[in-house]
Amino acid sequence: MIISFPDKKKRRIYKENFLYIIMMIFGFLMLVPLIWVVLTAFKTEPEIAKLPITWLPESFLNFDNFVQMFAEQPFGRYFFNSITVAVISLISSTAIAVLAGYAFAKIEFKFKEFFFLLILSVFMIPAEVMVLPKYLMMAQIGWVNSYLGLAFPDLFTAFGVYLFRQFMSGIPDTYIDAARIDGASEIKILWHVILPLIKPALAAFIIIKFMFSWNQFLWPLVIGQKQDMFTVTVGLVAFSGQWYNQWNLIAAATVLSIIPMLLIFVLLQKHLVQGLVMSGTKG
Amino acid sequence: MSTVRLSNVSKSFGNLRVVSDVNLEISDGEFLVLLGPSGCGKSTTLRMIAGLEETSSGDILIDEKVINDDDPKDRNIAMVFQNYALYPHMSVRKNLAFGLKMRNMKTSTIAEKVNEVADMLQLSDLMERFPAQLSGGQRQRVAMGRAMVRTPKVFLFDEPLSNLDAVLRTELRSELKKLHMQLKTTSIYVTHDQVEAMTLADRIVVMKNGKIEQIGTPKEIFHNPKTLYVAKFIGNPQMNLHEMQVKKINNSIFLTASSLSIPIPKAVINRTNTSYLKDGATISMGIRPTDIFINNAGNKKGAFKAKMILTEMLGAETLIEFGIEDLNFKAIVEDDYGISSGDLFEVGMNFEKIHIFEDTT
Amino acid sequence: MMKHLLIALKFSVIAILFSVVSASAGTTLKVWLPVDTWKKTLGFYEENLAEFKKLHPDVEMEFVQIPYENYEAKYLTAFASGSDAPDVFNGKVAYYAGAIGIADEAPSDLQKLYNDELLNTTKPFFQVDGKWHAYPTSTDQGMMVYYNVDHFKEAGLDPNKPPKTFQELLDFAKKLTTYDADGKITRNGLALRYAGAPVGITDKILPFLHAFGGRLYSPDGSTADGYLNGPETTAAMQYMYDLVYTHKVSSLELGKPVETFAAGKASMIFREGWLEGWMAGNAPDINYKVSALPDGPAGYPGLSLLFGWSWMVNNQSPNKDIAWDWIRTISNKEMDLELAQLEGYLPVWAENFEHPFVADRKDAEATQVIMSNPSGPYYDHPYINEIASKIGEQVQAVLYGADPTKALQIAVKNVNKLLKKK
Amino acid sequence: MLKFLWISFWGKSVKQRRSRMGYLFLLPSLFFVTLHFIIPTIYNIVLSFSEWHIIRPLEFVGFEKYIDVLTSDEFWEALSRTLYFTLLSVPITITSALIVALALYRIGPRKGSALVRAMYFAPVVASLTAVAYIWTWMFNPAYGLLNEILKFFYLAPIQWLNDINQVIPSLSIMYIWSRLGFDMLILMSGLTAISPDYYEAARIDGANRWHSFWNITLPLLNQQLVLVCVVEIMMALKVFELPYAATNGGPVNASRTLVMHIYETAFQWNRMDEAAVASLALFVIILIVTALQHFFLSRKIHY
Repeated sequence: MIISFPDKKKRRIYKENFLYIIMMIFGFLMLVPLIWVVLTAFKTEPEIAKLPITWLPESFLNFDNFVQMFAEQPFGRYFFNSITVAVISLISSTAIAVLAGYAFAKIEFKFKEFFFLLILSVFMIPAEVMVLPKYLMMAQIGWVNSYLGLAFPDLFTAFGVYLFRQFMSGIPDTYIDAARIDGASEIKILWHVILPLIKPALAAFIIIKFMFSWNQFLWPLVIGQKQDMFTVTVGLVAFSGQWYNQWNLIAAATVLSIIPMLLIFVLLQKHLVQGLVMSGTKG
Repeated sequence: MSTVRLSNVSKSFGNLRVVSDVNLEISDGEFLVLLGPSGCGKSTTLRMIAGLEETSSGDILIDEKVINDDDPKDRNIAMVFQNYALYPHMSVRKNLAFGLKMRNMKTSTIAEKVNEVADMLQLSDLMERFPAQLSGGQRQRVAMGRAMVRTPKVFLFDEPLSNLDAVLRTELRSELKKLHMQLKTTSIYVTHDQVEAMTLADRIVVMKNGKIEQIGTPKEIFHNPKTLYVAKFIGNPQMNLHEMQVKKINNSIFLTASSLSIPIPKAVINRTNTSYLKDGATISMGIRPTDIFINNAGNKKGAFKAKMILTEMLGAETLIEFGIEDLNFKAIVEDDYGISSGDLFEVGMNFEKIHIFEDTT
Repeated sequence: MMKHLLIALKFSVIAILFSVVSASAGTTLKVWLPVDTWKKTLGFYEENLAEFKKLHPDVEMEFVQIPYENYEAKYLTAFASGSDAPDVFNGKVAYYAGAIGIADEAPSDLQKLYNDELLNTTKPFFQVDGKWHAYPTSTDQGMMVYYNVDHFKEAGLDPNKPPKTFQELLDFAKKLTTYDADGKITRNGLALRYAGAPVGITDKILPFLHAFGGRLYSPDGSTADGYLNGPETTAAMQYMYDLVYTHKVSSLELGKPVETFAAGKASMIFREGWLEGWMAGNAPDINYKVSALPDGPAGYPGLSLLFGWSWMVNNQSPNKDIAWDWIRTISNKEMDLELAQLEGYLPVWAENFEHPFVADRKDAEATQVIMSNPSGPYYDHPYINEIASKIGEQVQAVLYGADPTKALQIAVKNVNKLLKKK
Repeated sequence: MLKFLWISFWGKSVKQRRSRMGYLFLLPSLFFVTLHFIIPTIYNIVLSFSEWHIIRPLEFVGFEKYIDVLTSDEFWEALSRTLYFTLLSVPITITSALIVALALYRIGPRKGSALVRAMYFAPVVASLTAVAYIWTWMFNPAYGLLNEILKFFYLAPIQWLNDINQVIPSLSIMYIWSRLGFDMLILMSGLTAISPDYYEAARIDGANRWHSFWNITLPLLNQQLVLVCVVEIMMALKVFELPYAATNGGPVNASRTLVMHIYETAFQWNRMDEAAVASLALFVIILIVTALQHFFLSRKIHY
């Protein structure tokens, strides 16, 4: 295998370049719907209804749709709500999942397998199945229309336990042994030794979790009754009236609803890939 | 002023007994080496002393105080790991300071101690580097420093040199020895490398299958192995061992195999348990390669006819392999006198240095 | 990063504590309104609290807009939770008083006042067993014909002569529809409601049904068999089916009726009086007129409505009496007129119909026709909402090309199941 | 003194203390498992055997609600529609995600490869409600881009979401578009973790690309494939946002999915009891599907 065939190698590079271009083209096609909605957000109502359709808006400085959208619905409030809920649930679910992940990966105790299966089963059963009883529970403790109520199903994510356990299993035990001998308590080990080592997994989890919370729909639809407790997704749907759709405004709202997630993704995407790869290597 | 004592310590994982009834006393300032092949329970014993594993039964005492149920952090011990376990996300300085920080020491005191240790180990130029940026030897030294900085009662070493190449290992071994002479901290050192054990230890504990085979100074272990196992394990090349029959003729004892017959001097009988030196019994006879010589000087005493099989030049010395009757022996000699394989020659043995073991190979 | 997380955690804890503390103070009267077309109503009431404040100076009012989209779900979840339910809410009486039983019966003084003063034609929509359970938000006169004057002229029709019969309606629609080169409709002659909530679809077809002499179910509310699948209802369905498939004057592809009418892509639509106010705000350029519904084979369809919007009091509310007090303070003809003018819909007090505001409206003539004719059938079954929904699904199926007879057969089966639940 | 309290509370031995620490760390999770899973499941079961009324307490009615639900056409229609959607969407999503992942892996790290990867992932960040609106506009028969493209190729326009028979496939297109990137990323993480040694060894053994794919890539990707299958099937079975926002279940209920049926039954028609039965049905279906997947797919998987 030491002998190299220059022709073969060249052909391979050609092939790979060709593939690269194909993937670029398809990748661009994946973006078309997003581009289309962004373009639509800058068009006026008559422009939208013009036939044959036009690609580019007459003016990219036409922010009327965004202005009007905020005038018609308290989108600022929706954003605030979504962010609040996402942050509360992110903090809570990360803390809980890191603790449990550590326990599963590095501490010996009885019924470990059983507990892990129990938590995995929560991961398998979608929250939608539990919407009714959870809603009634929230109603009974008076958390309807509150941030805690909105965040409730997201305060804990079984997926996080799974992810962190996978990741932490890959950390050599000697780090923990060394820290124990160095005089660190379990909490301090977790904080000073483990957490810095699982940064990629944390980043992956933060993206996935934030995305999940931000994009929740059924639960906030049920639990946030008043407009001032709507999240962005619910607000977006409320925005499209029953009998009259203002597509220019819906497009603007849709675009805005995606932006925060897009930012987070752009900022953390390197870590997301790394985190997933690293937790993938540990079976 | 620290002693460590293990009293009837046992450890089982499920049904598997990895350490059984270990009794051990380590006096203050002593450098004790636990020696044995992997899986012999030496690491587990060390980890029990550290508090990383718990004993299944028996007591571990430091300064005559039972510490079975103390957390590692409360035992005032320090440990150097095989892979060093330096925290990859902390600089050398932070790695050194971590143990002190966990004990809530004042920042200024920490800095002082860290610098002191860094000076001693010549780490001062590396303080801001991360473990990944260090060579193996440097990492090893940081790991040492991390243990030293807390001035613990006991140092525990878990094969700390095994990840290094041969040259570095020798170098660091003597450094370690010097450090110990300087600090005089009670140390327990686990290794499977007999040379390390020999060079470092005040006393060696040879372990097998979770049990102590023999405890003794390196000299005792080498010159007077108590069991066949210890005899085999210590010394390189291995001691020549052969099954032989005991033959009592008058008051003399001979060991025989086919037509070979070796007379046993009184000195050997005196240091051997005579209960198994019964007439007709099968025992193992051992003699170290260094106690065999080529009989070229005309010294006829204890001379055997031998047939050369192989000679290997080791440098100053030569390793020869030859057969006497149908028994194969190895010897380290200063000169092979140009004997080549197939040649017949005579060898002599220092019968005083013969070892006799009850169990057979 | 950990430090930032900690800070964020601290802040969120404080924020939560703060919101818990600030929530518990004094009596608050919660008023909920699903905001569909009435965008100014709550603001109006908020500004006219003087009289109520005299009665209850310490009571805070909280006006909440509930988006129209799935407001029923919001209401139900609120009533079920109890803790955060409205004291006063706006909705459909038959459902909330009848099916759910959450609407309080009006006090006797209001019973008398409403009987004496409010418009007669729409009374049943706000009563259960002859007792008022609500104060109407507006007078819904049911469907009227909105037609585009410019399109009429273009098609050679007289804008002052709207269709008088369903036959004429079809003839006009044929003339008004425009097509592209492929024969695809580019402008609806008569736009039909084919999508959205099925309840709404049923609401919009009632005039067709009643004009042909059909009914949703028997007057005693026992069965739909023989009514919903009777020859009259079937004929009405067939008429609608033909509009789309036989005569091709109504397309399902151009958008929802109001959307197309406002965009000049529909020449005629059926809609309620409030649309006038909406058109003024959203499509001021459309030149249109309003007329009463045409006569069908069974004559004039009369007022054809499923429900009317009205204010109700939550009978589980600890502040029931205060709630009725608030309704009492808004139940006067001055506020009624003012609000109607503000939102552009018809008042509820009989006397206010004398006012020039009503007479000057584009739908004044149609209103007169509606008021001078007897009402069409009224459906007061508590589950009317769901019944209408089941029927709407099948109407939609017909508009999408299903056989009317078969579709109505399925509807009967579904409706009868619901009729049995009382 | 403090130490004594600590030890007497946490147990005498190091091991005991450490395992109790384990339980302590697990406690918050178990608390929420109870709150999110155990109590709701019990509550749901209780609800399914009761007559629900908004302001009156529950009343036990035995299997009445089960009979109501299991004999209603709507439930079965919603269920079969959901299964149809799942069968249509999931295999295509995973297959195309695998193809994209393999292709991107083949291209290897080079300038711009992160950008290409981001292109495929970008739709994932949009919420499903946003996806619904993006595509409703793409699918619009008159003003939508898709029909415009069809027209460009002289093809007949399609009614997409407006057509009873096309609405579910149209929703599938949305779904595939929005989920592909996520699966691709997971699969790529698995591909990256496969040591190139295996391929080298296989090539020396004379295996062609196809053999390598079947005998090395797929088996070693098993863990990621199982994860992706589990997640996608679950996501597809619970689909709600897409039909809710894009079609409101229409036209003529053709896109009314099971979760939508549950939502409407519970929150629009105020029949929590029947909705509870339908929820339990979904629960059981997911259990069965998950069990089947474990049985067939995860041979060598250790969690």
